[in-house]
Amino acid sequence: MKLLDRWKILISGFSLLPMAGATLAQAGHMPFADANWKPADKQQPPVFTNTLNAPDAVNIYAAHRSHSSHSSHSSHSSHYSSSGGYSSPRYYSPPATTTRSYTAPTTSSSNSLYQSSDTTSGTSASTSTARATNEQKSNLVTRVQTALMVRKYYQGAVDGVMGKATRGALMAFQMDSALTVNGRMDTPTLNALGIKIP
Amino acid sequence: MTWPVTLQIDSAAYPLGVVQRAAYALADTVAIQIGIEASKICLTAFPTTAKLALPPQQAHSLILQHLNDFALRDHINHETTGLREVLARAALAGCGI
Amino acid sequence: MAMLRKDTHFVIQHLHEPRLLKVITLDEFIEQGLAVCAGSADFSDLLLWLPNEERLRSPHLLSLPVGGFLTPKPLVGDFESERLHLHSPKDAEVVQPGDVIAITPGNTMARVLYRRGSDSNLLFMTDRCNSLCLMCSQPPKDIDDRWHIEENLRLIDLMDPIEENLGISGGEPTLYRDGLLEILAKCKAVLPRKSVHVLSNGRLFKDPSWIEALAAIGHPQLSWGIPLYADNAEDHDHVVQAPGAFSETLQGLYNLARAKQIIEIRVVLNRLTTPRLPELAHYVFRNLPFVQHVALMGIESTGLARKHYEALWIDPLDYQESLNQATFFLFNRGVPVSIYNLPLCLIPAHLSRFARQSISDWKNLFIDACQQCAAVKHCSGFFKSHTDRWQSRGVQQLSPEAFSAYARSAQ
Amino acid sequence: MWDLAVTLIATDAKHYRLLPFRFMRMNTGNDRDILLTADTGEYLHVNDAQLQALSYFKVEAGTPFYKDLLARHFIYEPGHHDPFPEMAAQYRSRKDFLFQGPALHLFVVTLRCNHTCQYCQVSRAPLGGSGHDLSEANARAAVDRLFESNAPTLTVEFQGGEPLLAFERVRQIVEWIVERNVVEQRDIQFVITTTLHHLTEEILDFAQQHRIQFSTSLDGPAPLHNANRPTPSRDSYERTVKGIQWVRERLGHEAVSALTTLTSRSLEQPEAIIDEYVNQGFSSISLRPLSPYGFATKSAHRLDYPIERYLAFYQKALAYLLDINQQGVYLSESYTSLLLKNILTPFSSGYVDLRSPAGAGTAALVYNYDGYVYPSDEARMLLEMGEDGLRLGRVQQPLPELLASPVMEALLSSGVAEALPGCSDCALVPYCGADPVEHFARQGDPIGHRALSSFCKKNMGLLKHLFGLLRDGDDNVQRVLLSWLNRRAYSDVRLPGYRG
Repeated sequence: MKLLDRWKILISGFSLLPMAGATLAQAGHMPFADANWKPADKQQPPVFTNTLNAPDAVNIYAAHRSHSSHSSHSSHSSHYSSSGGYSSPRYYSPPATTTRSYTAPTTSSSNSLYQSSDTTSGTSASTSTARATNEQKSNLVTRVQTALMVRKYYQGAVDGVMGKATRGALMAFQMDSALTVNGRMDTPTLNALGIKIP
Repeated sequence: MTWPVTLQIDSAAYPLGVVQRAAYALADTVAIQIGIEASKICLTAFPTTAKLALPPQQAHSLILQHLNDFALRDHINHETTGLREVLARAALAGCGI
Repeated sequence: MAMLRKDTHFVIQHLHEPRLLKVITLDEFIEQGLAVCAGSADFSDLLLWLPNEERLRSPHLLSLPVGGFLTPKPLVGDFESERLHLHSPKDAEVVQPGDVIAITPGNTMARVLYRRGSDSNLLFMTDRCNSLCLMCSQPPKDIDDRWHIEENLRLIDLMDPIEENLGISGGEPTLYRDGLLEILAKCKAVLPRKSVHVLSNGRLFKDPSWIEALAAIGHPQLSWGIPLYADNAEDHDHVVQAPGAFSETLQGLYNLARAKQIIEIRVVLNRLTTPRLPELAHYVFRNLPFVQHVALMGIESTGLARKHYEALWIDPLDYQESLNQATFFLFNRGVPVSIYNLPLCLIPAHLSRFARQSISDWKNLFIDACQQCAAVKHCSGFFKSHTDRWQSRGVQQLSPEAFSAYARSAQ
Repeated sequence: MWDLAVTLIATDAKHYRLLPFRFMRMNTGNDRDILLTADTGEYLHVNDAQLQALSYFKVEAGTPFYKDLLARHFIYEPGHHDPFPEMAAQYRSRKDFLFQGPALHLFVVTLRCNHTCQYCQVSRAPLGGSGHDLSEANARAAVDRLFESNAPTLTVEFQGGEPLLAFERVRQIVEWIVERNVVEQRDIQFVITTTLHHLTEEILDFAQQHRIQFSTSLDGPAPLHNANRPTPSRDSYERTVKGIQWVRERLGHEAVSALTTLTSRSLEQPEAIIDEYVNQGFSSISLRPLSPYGFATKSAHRLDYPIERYLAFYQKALAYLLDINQQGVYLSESYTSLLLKNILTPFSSGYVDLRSPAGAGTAALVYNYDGYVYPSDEARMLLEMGEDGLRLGRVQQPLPELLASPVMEALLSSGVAEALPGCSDCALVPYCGADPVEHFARQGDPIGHRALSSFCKKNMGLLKHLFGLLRDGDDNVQRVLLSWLNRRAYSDVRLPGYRG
């Protein structure tokens, strides 16, 4: 806007009276090192927000005619909340301090150290749902087998396969636990075994 | 020393702009008439109605102090020429209604 | 609170490669399975916590398809398996269920990388640094240790998903820019309930491309701890032993502000930084009022600090006044401020409300003088590296009366 | 004439450069009598020798003074740290009000009033008077202008006359704005400036519904108030106080605030006025000198007073306020709080009368009952004095057209303090503002002469006094001033901390 350009010039030391304009007269003689300093794109100077306008601070000028900064009207609602016209100080729970915790292993190589199902969370989504569900099922069977083993219903291999032995152990457990005996990993049975499913 | 208080100063040490500003700043105390002759500037100061009781001696040192202060401001402005403008430009970058 | 080391020796059998393992009890295994890990993992990432008696009761458990077994005590009876097995820890307290440990072949040391329930857990990024602070607690090494990045990415997967504070530190973490950004993104995705606090000297943020990178990640609970040691370049650059560091850090702080990041200014209190501490507080308020927290921190007498004892040591009693001036200057202007690492007996009562129990549990120490002190439960205590040489003449036990004065003024 | 008997090392080459700053002699007798200030708002107290050394590059590097100068951006070292980004951020933050359009919109809904105040700043019409109300059509147009401003937070203030005498129009305007705001989504605060004499349950219900704030006038204890504000029934004070209590019962304690008008009479009783505000449970008081507008100047011979008298009054009043605040009463003087914010923080107070460029038109717009738009309340009061030179145009004209009017041009070209003669050299200009309307009113010229400017004398007097208190006042005085700055209880400001 035209006016603003005007201001920028006026604010920066020009004067309406020639006698105050002396600074300009010498502009030519003193080319200044930083004279062409200006912020790069998208690097405009940050504008500070008032640390004293914390939400809990009451703007006691709110109702005075042309009294208050409208940028300081940060929280109108708070005009009504407080009674004293002033607020209690802000307290802050600081982040936990941290410092280095251990010495690096003596054998340090820059190549891959640990193999893992996947190293970034992003790629896990790419595993086909079919495989995922099979994996989940087998994992669940493994936990069931383990639970049955701890309870002495199952002595076989913990292999994640729902075989005869596992199903038999499962039915035995269901019977003793007065559950529907179906040899399936239904919710009542899993609950009875202390197995949580997401 | 009696009214009017007069000072003769070297326009090299006190450029006209400096003298004018000093006169402006003192306007509520003394009315200063500025005369220019060659390299000299001659100041003739009369007390304002409000300050008739002001001793000329005090007026003299007051004027001298203001002359020196404005000479110093002139020096500072000279040393910082253009910086205010640069600063305002940078600070107000992208501001518009 | 007793100091608990972060590593101990085990008898380790059948370890063929470096491993990161999540320690898990049998009950947890049954109840939650892989859900104990925040990210993606499989059974081979688990180290089953298997006390002797449980193993002896059901030997078949050794057929569980987990990564290995941990016997928390000296081994009783025989262990019939070729599977990975840790037993007979030197210190049985160090490794507990829920923890994540790192072990490497040919090394009996097990390092705890994640400790369940601790707020001092840390992702260590690198030993490298572009500064050489006079009081550096762990002198940088000029080595390529990018392997930390991958270790940390794995570690994130194996952590508990529960709400905790997590630190990221070094060295200078921003030196591995892409690795750090990847880790921050993964923290947001996998550990959304953990707040993350990164320690950095902020110098590299002078590169504005960080603005978009950090804004893009948009981690809601990410904060940056940036040290500022003076209100002028000469003094700051001297403390960090790096010409130009002051300018770079300030540009960095402005870019972090542009990226709307949560910023904490950290000042280590020593002979060089305390004389102008009030002026520094003034500088921060006038030039950096967007910081959310200022931490004024007692010095940790380890690493390079010991080497520069003469240059750095000042008795906290001798900077109480500037600490006082700086703290209340900021507090009165709405800038949250805390005092770290200073025992209460070295802080006047009216400053005690700003003192925090800031020293990480694993290196927190209380000396003999503390044993009878009424304030010990509320005190920061000392670093484990504490020595008499670095001890203030003001260290004393507070009587219940004296401490109640602290408690009163803390309200 | 300079006392150079201090230790200065002579440096042949400049090891530092100057950044723009101004200086002023405070004449307080303190050894550090000279105040240095920069456009960023940073300041420093120095003595003659230090000023000389600074100006002529003789300050020794590494000394505390040198570091202070660096840290506060009075000097910098070429080739070392470049402080311009920080200075630009400070400067931008101080002037952040430039980044938005008018945020304060005053609706003069009527000129009718039941008072006959001698100093009244606007002419008034008798209660039954017709043709002195804002027409529905003009009110609608004004609402359009309001939303043409890009300001995210807007304050809508209803003025008079006595606006409650035209409450139906007020209701209409509020409802239109609320309706429009469903789409506009601005943060809007409504304020009614009123004597509270004509309050009704119906009005209070409406105010509650729209969280309307009330701003009333309380000049002091009953005798003073009633003398200043005559009504036929001579009970202005009683009715206003009753109104205050009523508003608080219905809308909460903070829903009403009060302003004082200081007549020549008032200047003799600062304590009585302040005590009245304490008794009424206010948390802030505003001690404004009489403005040179409306009838005020016509009856000047009786009511007006030289600004020096006001300054003496202010210092008495402030001393008393500082005293009672230390005894646990929270009562701040609002203009002082604004000046403190300008001095002690890098943030802009945004206060319309302390802006440069001036706030008239850029910060505030007045929609007068007669359908004309003015850049400020004062400007329209000049109209009532028979000065119609300051109107921007008719309310039906779009906002850009109004802001482009010749009047705005004139106001703005004379509304940049940093560029005004006298101000351009004044060390207090970063904390002050430009008020071309006032100068136009007092001196018939929007620039005016500082030596004759009561606006200048007032702000200089107050600022100098505050700078003095901030440097030399004892800790408890600091604590009170800080409690006004951060709006906390005195007891929550336990120690003042570094004075800066």
